[in-house]
This record gives sequence, structure tokens and C-alpha cells, in this order.
Amino acid sequence: MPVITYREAVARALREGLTEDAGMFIMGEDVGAYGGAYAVTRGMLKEFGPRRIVDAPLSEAAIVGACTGAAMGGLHPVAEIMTINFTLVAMDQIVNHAAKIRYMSGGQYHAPLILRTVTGGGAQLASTHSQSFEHWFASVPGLKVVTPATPYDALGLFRAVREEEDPVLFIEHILLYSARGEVPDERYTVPIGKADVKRKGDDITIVAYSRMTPVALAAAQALEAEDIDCEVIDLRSLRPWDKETVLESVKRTGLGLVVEETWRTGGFGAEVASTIQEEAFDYLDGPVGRVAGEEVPMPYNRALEQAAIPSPEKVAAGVRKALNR
Amino acid sequence: MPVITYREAVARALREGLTEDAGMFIMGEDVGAYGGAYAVTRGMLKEFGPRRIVDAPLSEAAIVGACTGAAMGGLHPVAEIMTINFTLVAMDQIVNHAAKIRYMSGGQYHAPLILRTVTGGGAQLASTHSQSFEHWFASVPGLKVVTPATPYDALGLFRAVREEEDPVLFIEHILLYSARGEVPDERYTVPIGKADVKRKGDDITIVAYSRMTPVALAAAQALEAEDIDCEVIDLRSLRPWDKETVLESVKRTGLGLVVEETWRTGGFGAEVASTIQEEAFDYLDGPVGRVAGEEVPMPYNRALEQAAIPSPEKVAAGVRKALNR
Amino acid sequence: MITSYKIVEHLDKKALHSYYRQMVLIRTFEERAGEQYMLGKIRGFLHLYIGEEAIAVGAMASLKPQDYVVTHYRDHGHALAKGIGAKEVMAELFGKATGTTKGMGGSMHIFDRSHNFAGGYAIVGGQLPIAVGLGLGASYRQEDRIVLCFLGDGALQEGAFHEAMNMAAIWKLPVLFLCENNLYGMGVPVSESLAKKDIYKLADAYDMPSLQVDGMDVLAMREVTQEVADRIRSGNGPYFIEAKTYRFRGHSMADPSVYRTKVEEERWHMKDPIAAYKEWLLEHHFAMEAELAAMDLSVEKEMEEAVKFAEESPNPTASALYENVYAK
Amino acid sequence: MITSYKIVEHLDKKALHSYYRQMVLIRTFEERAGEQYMLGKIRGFLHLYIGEEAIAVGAMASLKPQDYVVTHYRDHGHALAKGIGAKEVMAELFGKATGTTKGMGGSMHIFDRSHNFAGGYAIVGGQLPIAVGLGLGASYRQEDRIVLCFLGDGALQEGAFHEAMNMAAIWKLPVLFLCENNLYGMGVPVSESLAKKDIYKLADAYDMPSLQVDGMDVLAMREVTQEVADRIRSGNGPYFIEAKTYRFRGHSMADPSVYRTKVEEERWHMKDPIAAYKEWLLEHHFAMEAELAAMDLSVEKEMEEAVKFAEESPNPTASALYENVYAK
Ligand SMILES: Cc1ncc(C[n+]2csc(CCOP(=O)(O)OP(=O)(O)O)c2C)c(N)n1
Ligand SMILES: Cc1ncc(C[n+]2csc(CCOP(=O)(O)OP(=O)(O)O)c2C)c(N)n1
Ligand SMILES: [Mg+2]
Ligand SMILES: [Mg+2]
Repeated sequence: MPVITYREAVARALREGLTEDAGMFIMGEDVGAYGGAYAVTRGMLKEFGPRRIVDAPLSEAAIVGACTGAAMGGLHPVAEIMTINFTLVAMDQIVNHAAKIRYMSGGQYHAPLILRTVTGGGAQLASTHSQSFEHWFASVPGLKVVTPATPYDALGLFRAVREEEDPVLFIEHILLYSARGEVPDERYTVPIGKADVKRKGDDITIVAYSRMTPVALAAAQALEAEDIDCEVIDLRSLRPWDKETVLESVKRTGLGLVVEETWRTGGFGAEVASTIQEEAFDYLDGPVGRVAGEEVPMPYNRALEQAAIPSPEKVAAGVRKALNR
Repeated sequence: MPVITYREAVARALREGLTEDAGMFIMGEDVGAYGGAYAVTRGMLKEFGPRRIVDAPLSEAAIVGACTGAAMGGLHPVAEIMTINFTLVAMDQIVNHAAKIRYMSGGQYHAPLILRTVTGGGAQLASTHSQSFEHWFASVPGLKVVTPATPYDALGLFRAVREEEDPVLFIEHILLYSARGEVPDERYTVPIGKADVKRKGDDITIVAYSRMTPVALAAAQALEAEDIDCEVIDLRSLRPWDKETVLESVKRTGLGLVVEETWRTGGFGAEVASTIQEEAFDYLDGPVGRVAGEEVPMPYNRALEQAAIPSPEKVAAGVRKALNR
Repeated sequence: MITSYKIVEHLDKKALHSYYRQMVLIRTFEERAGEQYMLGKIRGFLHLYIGEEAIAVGAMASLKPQDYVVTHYRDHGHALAKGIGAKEVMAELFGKATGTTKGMGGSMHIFDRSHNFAGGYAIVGGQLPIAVGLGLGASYRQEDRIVLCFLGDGALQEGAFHEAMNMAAIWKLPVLFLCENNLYGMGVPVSESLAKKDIYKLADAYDMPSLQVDGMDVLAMREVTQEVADRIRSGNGPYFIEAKTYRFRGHSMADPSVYRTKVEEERWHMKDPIAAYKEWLLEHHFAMEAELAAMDLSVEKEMEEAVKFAEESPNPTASALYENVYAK
Repeated sequence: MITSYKIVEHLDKKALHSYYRQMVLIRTFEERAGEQYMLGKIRGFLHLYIGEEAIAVGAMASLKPQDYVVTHYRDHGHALAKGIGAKEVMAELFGKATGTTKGMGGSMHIFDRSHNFAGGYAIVGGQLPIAVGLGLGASYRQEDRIVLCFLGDGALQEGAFHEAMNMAAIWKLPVLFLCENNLYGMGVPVSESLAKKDIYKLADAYDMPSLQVDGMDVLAMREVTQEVADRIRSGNGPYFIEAKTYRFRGHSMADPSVYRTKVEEERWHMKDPIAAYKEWLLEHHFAMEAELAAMDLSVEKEMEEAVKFAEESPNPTASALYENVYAK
């Protein structure tokens, strides 16, 4: 199978959308001549022209709102917010408007808007540029949230997102753009709300998403040497999220560990851990653990930043703790 | 002891602050002649004048930002954001700025800003005006979050908040303003981060905060008839939150139930439940349950709205379920 | 400020009468709604449009059915002027299944797709980017469609206003921003919360044309909006209108209006848009007392029926709680 | 646009020389920083100020020590011009414990309380409300203090700009908004992202006085800012300055600048603020070649030391991760 990067997968997904769907356009900051802050839309302005690849003013609230309005009017906008940190200036448009249009209009209007953005830390961008807020959006009825971890999932999920009739946040990870993976030429789709068992194992269920998926896989790999057999589940979507796959796995392994990049308190890991103990209590051999980001604004210094983000070592330690080793 | 309303308690706390602290002022929309959307600051403009009671333009981001800047400059602003729903337009200033000033300046600047706002549903204000986002703020390092449920706690917590040197969200509940309670004339303080056991009991630990505290208490009262003896803990602060009191109680009762008003997915209840099972796993006789808001934007219709918000009946059902009754 | 009009020549009596009736309809609707609020039939926030009727009626008269209307929470007048039935709006205020949004949105969130009424929005300024997006959609598909977007003077102070105005201007979108300057945002005079003295000149910051009009004069409103709408429809980009007006009641039913003086209120009551228009119609012999009285009466009846309809309509079923969160 | 100046009369040679040295210092600092970035010693985003030096130096010359400076992420030049040591700024870029924020904030978040440098902020427009707040504080306590707030042309498009300008204007706060119009926000020309053609006239929307100045001319910058700062200090409220300039490098080190033409770049290089000022100094006999060369050399040495200092400084200790989240 051909191997491509995550960046290429997203770009391919976008090109496909633009080609197949005349109502689709991309609006964002520097998506045009600049080619996107992370080079995802490079070349698209030339290919599709300025009607479809729209350089917007530095006005995130207006970008989201305008895309919501355009979606209500029957178009299929892809709003790009350069990083998830900047969604904070557009939060009202996302949560109070896009998410609620269908409900508060009694089903008359809806907003099939795709909001692409970039989450995560690890690039030494310090406290205002290294955050992960996808879990906040995942708590909002009316929104859907997908968080691909591989090129395969990025392309497949985007295709599924295109079928949606409601706003979806498509959240990429800043450190994954150069990650490589196999992507078939044939058409396939990855359904929203279906987790992927990225590694089979019997001793413990590790639940992760986005960049924590490869981190968890690296930990699982390392733990082989200690004869620990980890199952690694990539949630892929946070809203809806695939309880069934997680519960089934935990019921088999008897142990769970959730890994996520954001601050521990109130992270999505709490939701997963809480749900596991609620619905699989009798199967648990011990508490569901959490490995998460340190509870600090992100520091710039490299060593400190690395210390703040979950690493394979921290995940492995979490696994050992769960297994009482 | 004198009995006053929650509204009166907050007003008294503010008056005390304004009188004792020359650097304190209130800035918000309609805090002046109008007297505050919930009549908390009524009369204060006359008493303290327009330098201390500042009617701001309808610019929530600027209100929070200006108060942050004033706090950095050594003042002690109380920013009033009319309801927590409108913090969404000020999210960037709260999360990317106020919360991070101390850390990203390497400790040189700090922002002792008090952000008062109003959370919750139940007043038939529909989907954009009935939300609860305090748990989002409670996940942000650099912020503190307090959520008083009684007049006593409102006054006592505000006094504690005044001692803080970092931004604190002081979150009132729209349906609690007319709640009455005893408040001593003597000076007392309610420490931040200390939960309050509002009712002693042996069968199950119910954890709540803000308006869910009286709701939980009503359920506990009703369950007496079924010979169920509930302990009700009011968290009072969400960041920091008082794990110790909760864990101690659950270790004794063997069961936990968290009640909150916001949507279940990603709510603060998940954090509490997850923590309980992590740290008191061996003491649990069953899973920690959650009673939360329904996962819908809030409807206007009264019956539907009531169905969306946890009621004493729902809490009681949660307790019975936990007890297998 | 534009106050005069040459409208008489091209308007027939029927149109002139219909403006009267619509204004009376809005006024009466709001009075009934206020009463029902006091009776506890309507809950939540209720913001009445009394005093501002000429704006909605005059502006809407120049729209085509396919044109979108987007507005804020003080939206009953706009909904009625766009042709939505009083029954459905009243039923919405009652939270009934027959309401404009089936009781889900309430007073602040009126929507009616069949009338291209794309919503009342309750976050101040929040509707502005959405209006821009509807305009963008129309422009993207080259539809013959404009967007009429209402906003209050308070909305001018929100960041969303600035972003939306700039975006509409750079892309020359077919959006008509109509600011209802009723001098107050809740209890704060706009003069204390907005640095710019002449609101309509705010549009200069976007090199967007603008004008000020007497919002108490339905014919001036109609004429001005017609001209501007035509201009926008011909592809000349957005426009900003400031309509000067006054709300005769408090901000919402909860507001005792302590921040305004009796003198000021009375001065504005003298400019009551309905009374003034009535006088004008009579004076210029476009209507006879009896004709107007007949209209008043028919409105009264319509309103009685609307309240009855709202009262007798069923509540949404319990399952409605979970509908329309997602398509599926 | 203001380009001429009568400054010569009241300025001594020492001051004139110091402006030269400061501009060279900033330029050289940025060049070294760029090199160290390529060597991997500096990470994250690095936004160089090369080409814009005259603005920071000219503007800062009119400040008093107690005046606050608030700025965006392209902040090294502002920090150095405010008098913060090159060592400390360079050490910050290296993420070292001796840096301005002990390695916590990095390039985009320089702070130095002892210099009343109240921060570089990396959210476009985010610094504006904070600057207003610092001004409010000064005004509340009747301090003799103004706030100089830098912003890019891109920040003009954010809602926060509008809210902050309005607030500063209605309360007549001592804030000087200084817009560095370098014609681009990342890769988008401001002419395509801002509807208003003349940026300085945006201030009209707040009835705030404003002017446009040649940002490549350090003396014009100095004179204009001095006048405006005095005016603000005397209690006349905020002011807005647009300084026209150009960044000679990409937006950040990651930017290949494909969106600009060579012709445009070269045209602006001809206006290099340092070369132009040097020529002027020589021509008017305010300096001799040798004096300037000596300054160049001393800057080179200072920069070498700064890099060495940064290189040799210790990293923060592991425990620093948990410090300064809260007071306690
Ligand atoms: C973002 C936001 N802030 C505050 C409010 C509360 N609020 C509702 S209406 C209103 C006043 C708005 O005034 P204006 O825009 O002039 O409209 P008017 O009520 O005068 O018609 C305020 C402050 C809100 N709904 N949204
Ligand atoms: C709210 C927000 N949106 C987007 C960005 C990404 N970003 C960083 S700098 C920049 C361009 C800003 O341009 P301008 O204000 O003109 O400053 P310049 O870089 O030209 O000095 C952008 C879009 C950001 N940091 N914050
Ligand atoms: Mg108003
Ligand atoms: Mg720029």
C-alpha cells in the first residue's frame, strides 16, 4: 500500500472534497498563497482559485460565524482555525451558535460546517500555543469531534465527516503532520464514533487518541520486554465516542489506563475512566488509571515541556502501576 | 443568627471588599444605575461612585482583559460577566491571558482578578442562556474556581477569594439568589478548596456543588423515608477541589454519586468519579454514579427544561440504583 | 438624518394601509405578550419591541421573500413584519409545539425557514457573523438574495461587530446592517458605552457606506431601505443604516427602567410611530378614521385568536427533548 | 504621513548616537537569533524584527521608565529598546533560567517587570485589552504613567482591537496604540484583509485622534511619539499611531515568503531604517564613519557575549515546571 504523511492525507481529503462537492470551500487564515500555517493547503489556491480557497481576515469569530451562516444557507464550508488555541476567541460562535442552530431552530436550520484545527504541544510554542481543548468541544451537544492519529484515519474520517449534516471539529495534531502511514488507493471511509484497536493485548487496555496513540503504542512496544501485553485503543472520535469497544476490551483485560495530552483535571480521560468504572465495575481488577499532561501552563524550555507531556515512559509507568509491578 | 438571601450575601461581600480595599472596584455591564442584571450591585453606584462601580461597554473580552491589566498593575478588580454563557466571548482573555500571566512572565506579574459570573439553567432562558461551564475553567491551571451554594458560603468564600493573588472565578447560580440562610454577624472566612459536609450519612456519599447541593439535600431528605442515609458533600470549590473530604467519606460509605447540572460528558462529575475510583477503589461497593444534565442544548419549554436538569427525583433514583434498590 | 420622503408617488393606498396594520399588529402582539407574561403564561426573558415598530415594518417592506432576515433577541416585531403568523410566534412564547421552533427556542430565538427568517440570536453581536455567512452563501451561489441583519446599539460594542463588518466589506457581501439605536443597551446610554458619537459613521471604519434615518417614521424607513436594498442587490456590497428610535418599555419585563427620566420617556412618546403615521394618513387623506379603526379591530381579533391558539396548543412531547440535537 | 522633523534642534549628539546604536543592536540581535535558530539552539516560533527597528527605538525614546510597554510576539526589538539586556533576552530564546522569564515564556512572551515591560503576547490582539487595563490602573491611581501598546496590522482585524479601542476612548485612558503596519499579517496583504484603506483613520471610529508616520525613520518616530506621549500624559486620552514599515524577513523562521515579490522587497530594502539614518547622521555631521563603526563593533561584541551567556547559562531546574502556576 502507498505510504503517505498525515499532512498529505489531510490535503488529499480536502482536495477530494473540493473536487466532488461544489458547495465545499476552505476559509481560514493564510490558507491561500501562504499555503496554510502547517502547509496543508499548499498549492490549493492555484488549483481551486480564490472562490474556493478563501484567505480570511484575522477574525476567528467571524470565520466560524460566517462558515456557520454559509452552512445554514446550504454550503459546505471548511473553516480552518490555525490552532485550537485560537478557538478561544471563536468559542461563542462554535458553542453558542453553530452547535445550537439545529436545536434552537426546532430543526429548521442546520449547519454542516467542518471546523479544522490543530491541537497539542511539543513544538516549544509555550503556554498560549500548546494547548488541547478538544475535550471541551466533546462535551457540547450539537457538536461532533474527531481526532485522527494516522494518515489512514485522517483521510477516512474526513470522508465520513463530509457526510455529516452537523458541525464537526476535525482536529489534527501539530506533531503528527510528518507521521507516515499506509493509505490505500481504493476508496474507504472511517466511521465517526468507532474506535480502532491499534494493538491487541490481554493484560491491560490503554485508551488514547490523537498523538497519544503512537505514544501509547511505543509504551506497549517497550513493555513487551517486561512481558506485559497491552491492548491499545485509539478512540479516533471524542463525540460520539465508542464506549462499546472500550468496555468490551476492559471487560477482557480487567484493567484500563487512559492517556491524554491535556491537563488531567477535567480531561477526557476522566470521562473515559468514569464510564469504565460505571459500566464495567465488576470486571475491573483495579482502578482505571490516567496519564495526562502536567497541570501547568506549557513552559517554553524544551526539557520542561517534555516533562509536561505524557511520554512512552510515563505511560509505561502507568501500566506498571496498574499491574502492581 | 440573622437570615439573609444569597443575593444579599454576595452584595454584602462586595460592599465589604469595596470598603476595606481601596484598590477594589467592580466593572461589568449594567452594574451601575441598572443595579446588575440580578440586582446584586443595586445601590452601590450611589454608595461608592462611578470610579468604583464601573459600567462597562458590552465588551466582555475587554472587560476581562482590562481587569487583568488593572490587576497586573496592582489593583483588585471584580469583573462581572453577566452570565457564564457570555464568558465564551471572553474565553481567550480568561484562559490564554489571565490564567497564564504569572507563569509565562516567570512569576514577575500576576493578576489577582475576581471574575464574578452566573451559571445554570432553570429560568427558561433557552439554549444560549442556560449553560454551566465552570468545569471548563476548573480544568485550567492558573485559575481558581469557587461555586457557593448558600449565603453563608457565598460571603465566606468571597472573603477568602479576596486574599488570593491569582485570578479566581466566583460563580453564582441564577436560581440561588433568593435562597435564604443563616449568616453570622461576626467575621468568618470559608477557605477555598475545602468541601463542606452539608449532611452526614452512612449509606452513600453524594457529591454536589452550587444549586445541585440543595437538590441533593432534598433527595437525601426524601430518601430518609426509605431508610436510606445519604451523606451530602458540597464541593464549594472546583479548583482546587477537596479530594480528601470526598475520599474520606466514600471510604466510609463505600458508595459515591456525583450530581451536577452540566452535560454529563466531560462534566466535573467525571473528574470526581474518576478520582474516587482511582484513589478509593478497594473501598467501593459499587461504581460511582453520575447524575447530570441531559445532553441537549437547553429547551425553552418549561417541562422539557425541567426534564433536562437534575431533580431531587433523579438524584434519588441514582441513589437507589447505586444501592441496588 | 433622513426624515423626509417622496414615497407617496409610487405607493398605493393598500401598501400604506398595510404598514399601519402591521405596526398595530406588532404593538398589540407585544401588549398581549406582556400581559401573558404577567399571567405567567410566558417565562424567561421577554423583550418587547413597542416603540420601534416603524423600523421592522418599513425595512421589511422592501425585501423580497427570498431575502434572509437575521436578528437579535428583541425579535417578535421582525418576525411578524416578515410575515410569520402571530399565532405561531405567540405559541412559541408559550413554549408550545405549534410555535415557530416548537417551543424549543422561546422568545429570543424565533426562526422560520419558510419565511427565510434565519433567526433571533440572544448573544449580543452573535448574529452578525452568521448574517455575513448567509450573505457569503448567496454571493457564492450568485443568488438574487440579500441579508437584512438587525442589531442593537449595544451590539456595536462587541468584537463580533467589528469582525463581521470588516469581513462583509472586504468581500462586498450583500448584507444590510440595520442598527436599531434605541439609545440604551439595557440601562446604559449608548453615549456612555460607545466612543463614537454618530453611530452611522462607524461604517467609515470599513469604507462602507451608511446613513442615519428616523426610525420612528415608517415611510422614511421604507424608502431608505428600499434604496439601500436595491443598491446591495445590484452587487455594490454591504451597507449600514442607523435608525434612531426608542423602546417604550423596559429592556425586558424584569426591568423597572430606573435609569431613564420621565421627561425623556415622554419626549419620545410624542414621537410614537403609530400615532404619527396615523395622523399623517388621515391628514393626507390616505385613510379615514373608520378604515383605521377597522384595522385596529381586526388586529385585536387576530391577537385574541393568537393568544387562544397559543393557550390551547399542546406542549411538545417529552421525546422532543432529544430531537434535533443532530440530524441522526 | 509624517516624515519630516524639527528634532535636530533639541537633541544632542549623544541621543542621536544612541538611536543608531540601539537600532544596530536590535538588528544584530535578530541576526544572531536567526543563526542560533538554524543551529537548533532556539526553537518554537521565532519572529524577527529586522526592518522595523526605527519604530521601537524612536517610540521608546520618548518614554519614561515608569511607562508600561505591552506588545505582541514580535517583541525582541521592543524589549531591547526598553532597555532590557540582550543577554537576558537571548537567554530567554535559548530557554535558559537566566532569561527574561526564566525560560518559561520564550521568544513570544518577553516580560521584565523591572523595566515595566508588561509583556509580549502571542494571541493576535490579545494584548490590547490588557494594555487598556494597565492604563486604567494608572488612571485609577492617578499615576504619571502611560502605556505604549504595540500591535500589528493583523491585530486590527480581531474583535479585541475594537473593544479595546472603544474602552480606552470612552474612559480617556493614557494608552498609546502604536500599529506597526508592515503590510502583511503572515502571508496576507493588509489591503486584502482590512476594508479600511487608511489604517490610521480606523481611530475615527472611536473619535480618537491618530496619525500616520514613516516607521522607517527613527527621528520621525521619535518626534511624533514624543508629542503624542506628552499629550496623553497631560490627560487627553488615548491616541493611535500607524507607523508604516516592512519586515525584511519572513513572518517567522518557518516562512519562505512566497507571497511577496522580489521587487517589493527590494523597494523596501532601499528604505532600510539603519542605512538611511546612518547616511543622515553622516551627511549632517552628527557622526563620523569611525564613530559609527566603533558602535557597530561594540554591538558585535555585546552580541557575542549575549550568545555566550545564553549558551552557558543553566537550564531551569525540573522543579521550575510547577512554580508560578499560583502564588501558593
Ligand atoms: C454577549 C452578551 N453580553 C451581554 C448580554 C446581556 N444582554 C442582553 S441584551 C443586552 C443589551 C443589548 O442592547 P442593544 O444591543 O442596544 O439592544 P436593545 O436591547 O436596546 O434592543 C445585554 C447586555 C448578552 N445577551 N450577550
Ligand atoms: C488569535 C490569533 N490568530 C492567529 C494567530 C496566528 N498568527 C500569529 S502572527 C499572525 C499574523 C499577525 O500579523 P500582524 O498583526 O500584522 O503582525 P506582524 O507579524 O506582521 O508583525 C498570525 C495570523 C495568532 N497568534 N492568534
Ligand atoms: Mg439598544
Ligand atoms: Mg503585519
